[in-house]
Amino acid sequence: MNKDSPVGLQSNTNLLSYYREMQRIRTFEDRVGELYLRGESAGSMLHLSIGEESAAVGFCNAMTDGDTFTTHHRGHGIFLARGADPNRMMAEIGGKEDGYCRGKGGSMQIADMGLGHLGANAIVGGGIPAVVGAALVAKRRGNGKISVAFFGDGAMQQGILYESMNMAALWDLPVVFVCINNQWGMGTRIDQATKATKLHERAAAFGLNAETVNGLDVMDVIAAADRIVEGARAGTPGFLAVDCFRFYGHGRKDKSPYRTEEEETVGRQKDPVKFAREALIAQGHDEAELDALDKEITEEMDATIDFTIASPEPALDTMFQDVYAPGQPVPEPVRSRIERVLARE
Amino acid sequence: MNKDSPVGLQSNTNLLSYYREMQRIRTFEDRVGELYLRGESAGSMLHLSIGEESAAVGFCNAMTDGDTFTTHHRGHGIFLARGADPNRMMAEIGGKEDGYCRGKGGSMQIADMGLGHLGANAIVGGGIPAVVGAALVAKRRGNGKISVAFFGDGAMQQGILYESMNMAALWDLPVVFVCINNQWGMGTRIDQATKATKLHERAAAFGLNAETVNGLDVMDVIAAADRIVEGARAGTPGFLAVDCFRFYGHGRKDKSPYRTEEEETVGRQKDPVKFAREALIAQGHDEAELDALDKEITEEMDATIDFTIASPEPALDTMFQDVYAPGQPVPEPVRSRIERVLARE
Amino acid sequence: MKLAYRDALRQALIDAMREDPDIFAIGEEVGRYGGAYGVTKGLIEEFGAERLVDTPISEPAIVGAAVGAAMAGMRPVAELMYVDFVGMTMDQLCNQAAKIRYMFGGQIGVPMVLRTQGGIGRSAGAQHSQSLEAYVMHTPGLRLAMPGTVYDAYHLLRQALKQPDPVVFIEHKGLYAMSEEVDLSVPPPEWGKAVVRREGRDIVMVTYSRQIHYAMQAAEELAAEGIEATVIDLRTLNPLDFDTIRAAVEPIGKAMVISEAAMTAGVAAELAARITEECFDFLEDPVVRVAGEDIPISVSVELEKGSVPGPALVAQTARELVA
Amino acid sequence: MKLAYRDALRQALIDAMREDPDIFAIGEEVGRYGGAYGVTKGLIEEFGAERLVDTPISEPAIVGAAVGAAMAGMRPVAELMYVDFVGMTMDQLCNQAAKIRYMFGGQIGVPMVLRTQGGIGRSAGAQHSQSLEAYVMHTPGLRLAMPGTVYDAYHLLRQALKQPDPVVFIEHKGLYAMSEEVDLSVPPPEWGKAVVRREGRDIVMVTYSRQIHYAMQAAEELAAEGIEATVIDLRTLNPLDFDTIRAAVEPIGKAMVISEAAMTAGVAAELAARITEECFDFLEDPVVRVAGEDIPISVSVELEKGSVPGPALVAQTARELVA
Ligand SMILES: Cc1ncc(C[n+]2csc(CCOP(=O)(O)OP(=O)(O)O)c2C)c(N)n1
Ligand SMILES: Cc1ncc(C[n+]2csc(CCOP(=O)(O)OP(=O)(O)O)c2C)c(N)n1
Ligand SMILES: [Mg+2]
Ligand SMILES: [Mg+2]
Repeated sequence: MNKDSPVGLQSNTNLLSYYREMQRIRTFEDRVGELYLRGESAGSMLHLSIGEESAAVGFCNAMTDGDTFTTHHRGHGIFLARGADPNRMMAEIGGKEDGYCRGKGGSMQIADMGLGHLGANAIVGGGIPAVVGAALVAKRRGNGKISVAFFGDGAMQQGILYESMNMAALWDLPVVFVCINNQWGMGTRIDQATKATKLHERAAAFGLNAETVNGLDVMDVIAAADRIVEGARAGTPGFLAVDCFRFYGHGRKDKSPYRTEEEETVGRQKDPVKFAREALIAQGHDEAELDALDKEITEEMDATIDFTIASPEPALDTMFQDVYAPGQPVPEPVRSRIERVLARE
Repeated sequence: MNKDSPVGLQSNTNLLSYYREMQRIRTFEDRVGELYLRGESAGSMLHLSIGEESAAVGFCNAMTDGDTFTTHHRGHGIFLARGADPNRMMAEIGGKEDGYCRGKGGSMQIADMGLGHLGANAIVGGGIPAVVGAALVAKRRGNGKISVAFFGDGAMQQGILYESMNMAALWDLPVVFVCINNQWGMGTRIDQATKATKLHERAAAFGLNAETVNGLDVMDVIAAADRIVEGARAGTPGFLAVDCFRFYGHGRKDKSPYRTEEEETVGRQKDPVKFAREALIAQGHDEAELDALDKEITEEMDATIDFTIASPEPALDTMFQDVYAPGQPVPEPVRSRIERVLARE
Repeated sequence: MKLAYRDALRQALIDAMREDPDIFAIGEEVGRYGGAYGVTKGLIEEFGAERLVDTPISEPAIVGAAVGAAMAGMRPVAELMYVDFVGMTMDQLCNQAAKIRYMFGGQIGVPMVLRTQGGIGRSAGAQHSQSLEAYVMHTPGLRLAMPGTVYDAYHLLRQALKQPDPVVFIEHKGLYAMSEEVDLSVPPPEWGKAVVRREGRDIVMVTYSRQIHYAMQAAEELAAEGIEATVIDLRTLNPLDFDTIRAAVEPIGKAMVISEAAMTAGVAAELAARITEECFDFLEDPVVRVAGEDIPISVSVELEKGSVPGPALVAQTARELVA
Repeated sequence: MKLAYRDALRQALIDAMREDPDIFAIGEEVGRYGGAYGVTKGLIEEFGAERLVDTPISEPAIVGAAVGAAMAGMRPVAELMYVDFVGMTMDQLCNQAAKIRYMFGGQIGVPMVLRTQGGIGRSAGAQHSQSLEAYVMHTPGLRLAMPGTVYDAYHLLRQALKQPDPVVFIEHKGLYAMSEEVDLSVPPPEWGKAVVRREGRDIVMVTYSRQIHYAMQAAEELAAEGIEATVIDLRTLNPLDFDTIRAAVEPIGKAMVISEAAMTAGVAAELAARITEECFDFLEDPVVRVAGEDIPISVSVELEKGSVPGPALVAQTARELVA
């Protein structure tokens, strides 16, 4: 497994590398929040995945080159864990020309075909059925690849998930549905959204190989992901719920007035980054070594802000590009239409 | 229970009355099929509920005045079991003025507010969420009423069912979801539509009180319905799958070439009407008595055809009625618009 | 009184809910959270969770449940957080809510309001910035209100909550924070009537929702140049008050329609076609459509802004049309 | 060769699937059953269940799975049994399929075809008889083809299956059984081009899909009275071949557009607005819209027929317009 992945951590399957990846995610999120508060980010909505790092790193560890995936509105961590270039990510979130999508998509609609990222989605549940189609293709081609849908606990209440799981089971598809259960969907706690809080039971009822794992220890997520992915590659679709906690607000500016401080304090104890760091210390790594690593990461992520700010705005006429494939008939810009009409040409 | 129902069978809870109701449904379906083949029915689609009589009669037995319900494209039997006037039903299916919906709805969009029938639906799954809303209202008013969605096994694969069940559970609503599992959805057998053929398990995973019952013996359905409805009236939503068999084609003209004769022969052994008749004989009723009852039913249902044929076509200008409430602004008919435009008035 | 659009909507809900115990709101985050844009903030304290029903993220069932509740005799105000999510609810909205009265031969109506919001202005990207009113306007059986002013935010919502038929009520996300001096006690125009916001002799601008403000801004600019525009705020697109349009267009003979929605097969097309049909002999020039580009909306702030008409394009078009 | 519309579609699928192993059909009853209207009958025998993927009744996921398969490099032909079911799939169709190329900065397209059918003619009621092409035409990023002839049924589908972008392909349920004499070996017009079906000096009729036949029928009737109509079959509504319309309308100055869809904010509105904008100085009369009533469709045969234009209304309108 993972032998051919471009993701650094994959070639070095030990806790230090997982820690490093998780810390990179957390630091990236921290920086992108800063970009946003400075007003340099495009997009009025910015959803940080702090607290969910083990889900991203732990699950992506089981993925390899050629696997495809879709994510949701809180997908930065997953994309980084699959090997994204933080500069191009940050630039995309900034709505800049050097971004993955040339500034059109932003945080919630980022994608990279090179890494098999079929797209984040601003529609809760919107990216889920695509993995069924991608897995149909993988199965048809017999290439051993899987397709993975990542989404939040809120999407457990979207009907399209059940349609998709049913199809995946019916057709024995190499698919995994990964629910990052951070306990909240905006201001709604999971038990305010459903009575059925044992999320994996719903997937099991559709015939999937389904588990829930505690996201505190990334090694647990890795082990669960390995089991589920192994099944999926063999044609039994899987479902994995990773229990974690949304450390901060729904969006960067949301102060979560709907939950108590105590709830937040307790919730943040489920900190996979801190947990991994403590485990590393316990294993004999020293603070200085980890501080050095953190510093390196901070520098890497600091640079993404500079990169983003330096990146040009997309030229205005790129607006008319990519509605359809190059060379295809395109709609006439409104301004030119009006001028033509009024000139009676 | 059932004390205040307008449905004849309710006041006489014995097998003979259930037999009578089931036979009425079967005979109605037979006659409406005839109307259709004679070309007197509006609607190119006509779906008969033959084989499903015990689901309709058995479940509706637990319903009372003021309970509401929605049905699907194969809902004649349910409506009859809730007390529909077969003449007005037949006329509606014929697209006639005397029909329940004045000829606008037809077989698949029939409704009667008086009997709490919130509507059949030509959209598979389309009528399901309405019962959540109706039950919210019932709960708010504390009137002890339930709302019931009837649908086929095909609708088990529509996402909106899961959204609806989740809401019903979350809000402790007096709702029941009744899946009439006739094993087929058009040319697709249930095991070709899902791996998860134990349908009630899915509902259970959402926190509903869920059962599957064999529809052969209407008394079993009655017992299961009583259990489930009792729970629903107390605020635990329920799900009941009634196993039966679609005796004939999907539509009246469909010869079901996609299933074997053997399959049909075996399937039709699950005949709730025949089963009830044999049970009645075993109980000491004699053939002549039952024949007389059947004859009476035949006459009742024969008359619906005459009623329908005698009923006038709706007047053409009724087309423009009921798009909006009476007295509200209405769209101008196209023909008059055109004339006005061309007259340059 | 100076009031924000958001607060006018909120007040309308409060007043309506006080008056009619059958009205309740149902949607994501309408209760405890107070609405994604704050419209229902604090309402749960007065009316309780029974009347501000927080839902799971299940748009199709939210709309479907509202249909059922309306049929059962209450008056739900279902909320879609963004009109962009209407896609997954179009069956419940267009095949059920819109058609139930008709299909069932007039037995019953579906007196629900679907509150939602659309438009650009928050760099919210392709799936959170659309103007999808044409889908609604094209669907027989649905009423459609799109308030552009604070006064209308209040009164149109009050009126919508008295309609016997389903009303889709589309707010504009770029207007929530807008404050205007209003006297809500002035009785509103009849439901379905347009309002002439400004009268001028040279050209008629027909518009609605946020574009009202761009039209007014352009009109002020044009006035300084000696061009006087009539600006019509349609307020509701169904019913459509064509009489007001006709009365304005016939004497002037020059009209433009302004809409943020994508131009092709959009609301602007309907308005232009209708004006042309009805006022043909009075028109000196074709009715010009100033509308959104036929492209998705980018998250990039500049591209986003470029995708829909602004006051400059409105003014420039009027200038050329009058010239 | 005499061929039915249904069989031309079937042949197009067969020929395309033989040529391109990445094409597969996915939808309800497309395989074993052979399609609700028989278009895919027998295909499973040649191509197997892997390429005729029978699905559960899960329209949103059918369209969503097609999007994913297209992104992963194949070319799905998703089927919606009735265009009326598009309501529940509009998110996947309009927020996903239509916008993916754009949102992702041109990285990838979604070369899928969504085959479906619409229109009246089978007394199928309000939820199975609609003409919903305006929803599609209004959504940037979606192509839209609506064949009205047997030849086009074949060639437009072949061409749709070569497009780099999502194509919604709407057949007409009233045409499946229609047979025409065709020579499929005649090379088709370029994708996106309209065809002039008949040339006349007095009036231009612009239409598509089944209404082509009503227009032609009306034109024949009018010809007997000395009125000669040009009839344009648009074939695709996106791309829209305006050049052909302009070339016909300018010399004649009288035009009508004919569409089965509800009139308000429908395709006819777009066409009328566009013709007026572009050909204003050539028009002697307003472009008249002959379109569906703004009402749901009844199951009653008479009411159903009355809800959409027929040849008599087309002819009568033309007569009055020419008079
Ligand atoms: C279809 C849809 N409905 C609602 C929203 C608004 N919304 C965005 S994120 C969100 C909460 C999602 O919760 P969850 O799935 O748990 O993801 P999380 O934010 O916790 O990562 C909501 C309601 C949306 N974007 N799309
Ligand atoms: C949304 C939707 N999809 C597809 C159809 C076409 N269709 C009508 S009935 C049917 C099969 C339904 O099967 P099931 O739910 O088991 O009901 P049954 O016909 O067996 O009573 C299908 C696919 C439809 N009417 N609505
Ligand atoms: Mg969450
Ligand atoms: Mg069935």
